Amino acid sequence: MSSSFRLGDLELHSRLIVGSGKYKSFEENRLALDASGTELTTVAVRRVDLTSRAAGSLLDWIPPERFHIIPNTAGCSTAKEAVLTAQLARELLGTRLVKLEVIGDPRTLFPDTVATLEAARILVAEGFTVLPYITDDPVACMRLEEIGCAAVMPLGAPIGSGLGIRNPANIRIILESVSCPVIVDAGVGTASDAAIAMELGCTAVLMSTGIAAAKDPIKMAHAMKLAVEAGRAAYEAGRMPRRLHAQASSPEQGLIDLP
Amino acid sequence: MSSSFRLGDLELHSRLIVGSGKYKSFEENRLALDASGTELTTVAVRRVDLTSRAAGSLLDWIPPERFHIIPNTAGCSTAKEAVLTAQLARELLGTRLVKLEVIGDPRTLFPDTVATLEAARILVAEGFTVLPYITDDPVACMRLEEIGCAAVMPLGAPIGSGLGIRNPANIRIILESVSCPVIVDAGVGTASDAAIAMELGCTAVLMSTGIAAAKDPIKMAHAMKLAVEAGRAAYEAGRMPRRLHAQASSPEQGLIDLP
Amino acid sequence: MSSSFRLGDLELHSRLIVGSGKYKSFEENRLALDASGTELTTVAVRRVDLTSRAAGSLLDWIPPERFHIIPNTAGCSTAKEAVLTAQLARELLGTRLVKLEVIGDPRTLFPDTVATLEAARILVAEGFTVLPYITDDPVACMRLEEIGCAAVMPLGAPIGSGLGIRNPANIRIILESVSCPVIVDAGVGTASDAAIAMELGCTAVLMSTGIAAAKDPIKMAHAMKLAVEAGRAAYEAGRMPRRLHAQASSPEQGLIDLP
Amino acid sequence: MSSSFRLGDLELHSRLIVGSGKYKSFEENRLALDASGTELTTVAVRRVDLTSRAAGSLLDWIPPERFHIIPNTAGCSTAKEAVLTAQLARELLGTRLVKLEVIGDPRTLFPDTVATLEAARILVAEGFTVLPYITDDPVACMRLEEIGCAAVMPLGAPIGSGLGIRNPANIRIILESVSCPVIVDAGVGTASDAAIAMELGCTAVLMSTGIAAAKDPIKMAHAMKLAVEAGRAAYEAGRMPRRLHAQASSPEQGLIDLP
Amino acid sequence: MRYVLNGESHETPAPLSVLDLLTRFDLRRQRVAVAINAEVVPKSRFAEVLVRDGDKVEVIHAVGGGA
Amino acid sequence: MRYVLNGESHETPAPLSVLDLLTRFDLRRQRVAVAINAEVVPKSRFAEVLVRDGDKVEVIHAVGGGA
Amino acid sequence: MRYVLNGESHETPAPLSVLDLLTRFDLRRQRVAVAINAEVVPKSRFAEVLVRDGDKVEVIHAVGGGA
Amino acid sequence: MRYVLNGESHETPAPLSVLDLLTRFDLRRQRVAVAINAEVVPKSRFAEVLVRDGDKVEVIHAVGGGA
Repeated sequence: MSSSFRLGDLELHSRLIVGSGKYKSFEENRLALDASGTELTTVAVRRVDLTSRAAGSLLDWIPPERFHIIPNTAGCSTAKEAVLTAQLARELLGTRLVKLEVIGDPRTLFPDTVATLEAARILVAEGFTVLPYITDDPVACMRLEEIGCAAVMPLGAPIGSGLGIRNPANIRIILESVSCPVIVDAGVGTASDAAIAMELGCTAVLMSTGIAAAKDPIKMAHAMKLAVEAGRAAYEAGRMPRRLHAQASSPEQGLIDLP
Repeated sequence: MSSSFRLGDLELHSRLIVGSGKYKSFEENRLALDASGTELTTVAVRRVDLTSRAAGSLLDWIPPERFHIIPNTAGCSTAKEAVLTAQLARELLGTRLVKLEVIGDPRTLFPDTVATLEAARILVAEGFTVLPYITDDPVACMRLEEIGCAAVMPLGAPIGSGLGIRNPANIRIILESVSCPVIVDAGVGTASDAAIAMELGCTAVLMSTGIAAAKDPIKMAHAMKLAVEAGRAAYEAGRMPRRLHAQASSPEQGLIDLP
Repeated sequence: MSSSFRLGDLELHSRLIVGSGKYKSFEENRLALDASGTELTTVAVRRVDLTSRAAGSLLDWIPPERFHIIPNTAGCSTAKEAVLTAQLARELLGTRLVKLEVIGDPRTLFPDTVATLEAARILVAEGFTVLPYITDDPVACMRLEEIGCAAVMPLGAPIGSGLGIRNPANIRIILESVSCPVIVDAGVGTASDAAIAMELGCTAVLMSTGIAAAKDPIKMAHAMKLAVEAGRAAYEAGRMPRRLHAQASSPEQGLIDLP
Repeated sequence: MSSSFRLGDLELHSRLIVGSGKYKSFEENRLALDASGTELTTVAVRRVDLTSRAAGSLLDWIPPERFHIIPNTAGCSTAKEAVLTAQLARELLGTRLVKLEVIGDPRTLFPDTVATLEAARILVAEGFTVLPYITDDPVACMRLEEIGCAAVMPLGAPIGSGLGIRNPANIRIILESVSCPVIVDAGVGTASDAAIAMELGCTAVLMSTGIAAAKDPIKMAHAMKLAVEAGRAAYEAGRMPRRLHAQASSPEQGLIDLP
Repeated sequence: MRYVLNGESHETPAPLSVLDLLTRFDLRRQRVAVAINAEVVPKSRFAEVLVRDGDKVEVIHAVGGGA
Repeated sequence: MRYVLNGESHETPAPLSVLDLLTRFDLRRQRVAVAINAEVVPKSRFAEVLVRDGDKVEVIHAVGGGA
Repeated sequence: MRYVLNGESHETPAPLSVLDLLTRFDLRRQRVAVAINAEVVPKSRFAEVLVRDGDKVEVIHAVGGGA
Repeated sequence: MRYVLNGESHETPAPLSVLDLLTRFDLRRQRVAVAINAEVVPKSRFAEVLVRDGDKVEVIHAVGGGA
């Protein structure tokens, strides 16, 4: 129904991007991806555990012909770590896309703006299609766009908080300030949060805990799919103006008289 | 996907109820009903204009085999007027269902609680299935349920305001206080407003201006359909808990080391 | 600094009205009244306990030359009870003023609008100066003013909730709809809540739990005094317009050049 | 009443800091400073206009024995400009304190985080007491504290917007993340906004347009003084817990019976 | 004989049934409901119920509106 | 003779005035108001108004509470 | 010869290729990527690139996580 | 000799001290600070520091503004 958008070479129709991890099983993760209608999921890269071999891998459950799989640099706290992680991930997954995360504070998982800009500069120069996670700071987003990032991904609220879009005014200012896609990343806790992000005019929403930590992740994945579509359609439809006051939708002529 | 609910004898699958009026044409009204997926629409009753005959009637455009059509008592400001209007409408439309509105203030269209209770009492005694529009007042809702109304329809915000669910705490208290269906009536201005109402646990949402006054009413009707489904699914799925703080969804073991 | 207002025959300079009860001791109650700067406090009336005699009475601690003491009808759930309680209280305290409360639901302490209107009508006819607690319903407030109440006292949020002014839009509509004083009653949990009520243009604020249930009630009473004065002064001063965007307060001419 | 705090060598009792500029006259500016109770005001530095000599200077109106006057670097958009401006201002005003502003976007006046960190590093090394304006980004605040800034000054909302504290969750996280004073800078539009900032636990509030652009700036300055004191006292008093529900503050025993 | 129809006064020489009235105003094929003096007249009785001198008649139909 | 005082049944050999009642319950010096059968008894009439068989008497005072 | 693999120290008598290393740890059929001393080793060069004394080797794979 | 003062080019026959410059522009009694080529000139050295050919001079004062 609604138009597609691009992230680098990728053309996407679903405006919902879904993280992995936190599911009870690989199967649940896969069923949630199916229910969400997403075309794009993100994975972390970690050292292989040499002592205890896991039974199977997440990648076995995510058919690459159905889902684009892009790596993130989750857990990195310096530009150097993030760059090496992105390079390894590119070799591993064969994609130039990378969700860039450089964490500035392990307690709150807020990004490190300075290190994110530094890593983005290096990765863009190396030919990556960079999708950076960043605070809802219009200036940081402008700088990331100038560097050549394919999108900016401001947080709606802290990762894992489920607090929704805490500062819609900032998201609106970011949308005014950049021309690249704006993807709200982090904070979505329930369907209406996703709809609000889309109604503001964002290109897409990325979420992880909002689905995985619901009581029924698969049903919530479906709810998120509908909410993203609803919010996008409402944005395109153009909402009614707000008024303090009621205004009758019934004609004021023709009311009956009582004797 | 989600379960049905009942209003009196009616079994409904769509949780979106759409008012009529304010559309540019009967055709647009009908197309919006189609796009919304609703099974139930409300109409007002007014004196026939004897001097200028309108070309056609709204009812010609709403096939009764596709949509349940129930009357409202919009424009009535006393219990007596509302009761007579309901009686006429029952004769006209052949349905016992009535959306009861008794307006206490023509400027703001807030309901008159006392007159609404009085009219509801009479109409229930006459065998009507009464769906009363009321403020978001838990006690008024409890009284309406005691009287025998088939649902209560608290306003989310003033009619025609598009301000959304102004007081979710009151809606939550109403949901705790009554056992009958709770349908948010009035205030929904965009898709996320409808999703929020459903996430609170409401049975359904009724809207009118939110669709009709959008720039593209038909696309907005579709957005509302998706939003109501999204909100309901999220409610059923059970949202994640809110936290102030980030919490990583990536395993904290296995981060790479840099030389 | 700011002007006085009237409730019936009473002229008041402080716009803060403080309830009694819930304090650890009569002394703490009195110290909180002092710190709040209030001129008006409300008391409940209850049966004397014939078996265990309390040591002293609240009234011993509240000198009538410093504080106006008016009764409330707290705990009444019918108009009849409220009227008798008001009559007894008038005899007891020698004042025609009464804070009218008719509770519709003992669990949530929301008022019963119908019974409140009924009791108000009787009490006004008997010469009382009636100050009714009511929901934030513009029509109920209009009716209470028509009956002849000296003020209307819509709740900001449920009694004892501390949730603040849940629905400022309704308070604004009430302020547009009546000419009598509007006093926010219930809901204030902290200083900014009181300031917000006053900034909306309310005449005064009544609070009880917000002070008594603070960790340090006496300091909170002082905070509330300052907040009510702050909110009133801001209302009178006329706030700046809101804008999405920054606008520099420094002249844009005369910036230095760097070589 | 409430305790003092320190900014570098300065001990301050008033927790309100007031900017200059935007007043109709130097006299109004001075009267607003008086009414606000502030001890600290900020000024910009600009090139002397050699062609048209202004009649008098702001400094003539602000007696240094009553107000600490500290410079800001308003209008600077690079670290280099900000550093030179600070150096000139130190020479001019004889103070080591500087309010550091490095603007990243002239349209929205959001700060440039990277340049602010860079300038802060240089200025701290040169012995300045640096008070940096910054977004409400916990990591940026942590870095500024690590560098040795005397406080951090996150924006509550865009400069000149009057939108209040848009993201109280972020301010709370900042308060958890740093040990230095947190001063909300920008965004305060009315008294309750200032109270909210203080209730969150901030050390102080800096404002400019909120006072200067009110209809009556002098009365608003007084409102802000009261609001900051109210919010601080409420913070120290410890607010009541929030509950969804009413809870009676009157004893439930001893209600009268009716025959 | 005078009657008021939808707020407008009308005159007619002789009593007429509701059906006559609807015919006269070209409303016979319209989907309408009728009240006389605030009492609903069932459709099944349109032919037999008479409009009398001084009656207040309301003829209503469905329109878009309300919520 | 039986009467109900604040919800509790009491017995007394002979009718007694409101003032007697308050004295008996040690309430004479308390600040109270009295209703008999839902009618307020003015303080000025405490000495003359009698409590009769079957009366429901309420004696109330002010306490902290309400809002 | 000593090398560090994913943070753990290992010893081996003779130099070995990346491919040998992966075989030794039963990782040959796993989808992994490899860096030596913070330089990525392309998969196409696993057979020829040697792990040397003192090298820090990282072998990573994809897992669920991040956002 | 040419110098730029607050963005405007000026010409003068001979080198002049900062103090001379301020005097010439009637700024001696004003509360100002001075930088030459982005280096602050301390007030105590106004009499001795010379403005030279090509210098960029900034003379600033305090104004209302900023936050």
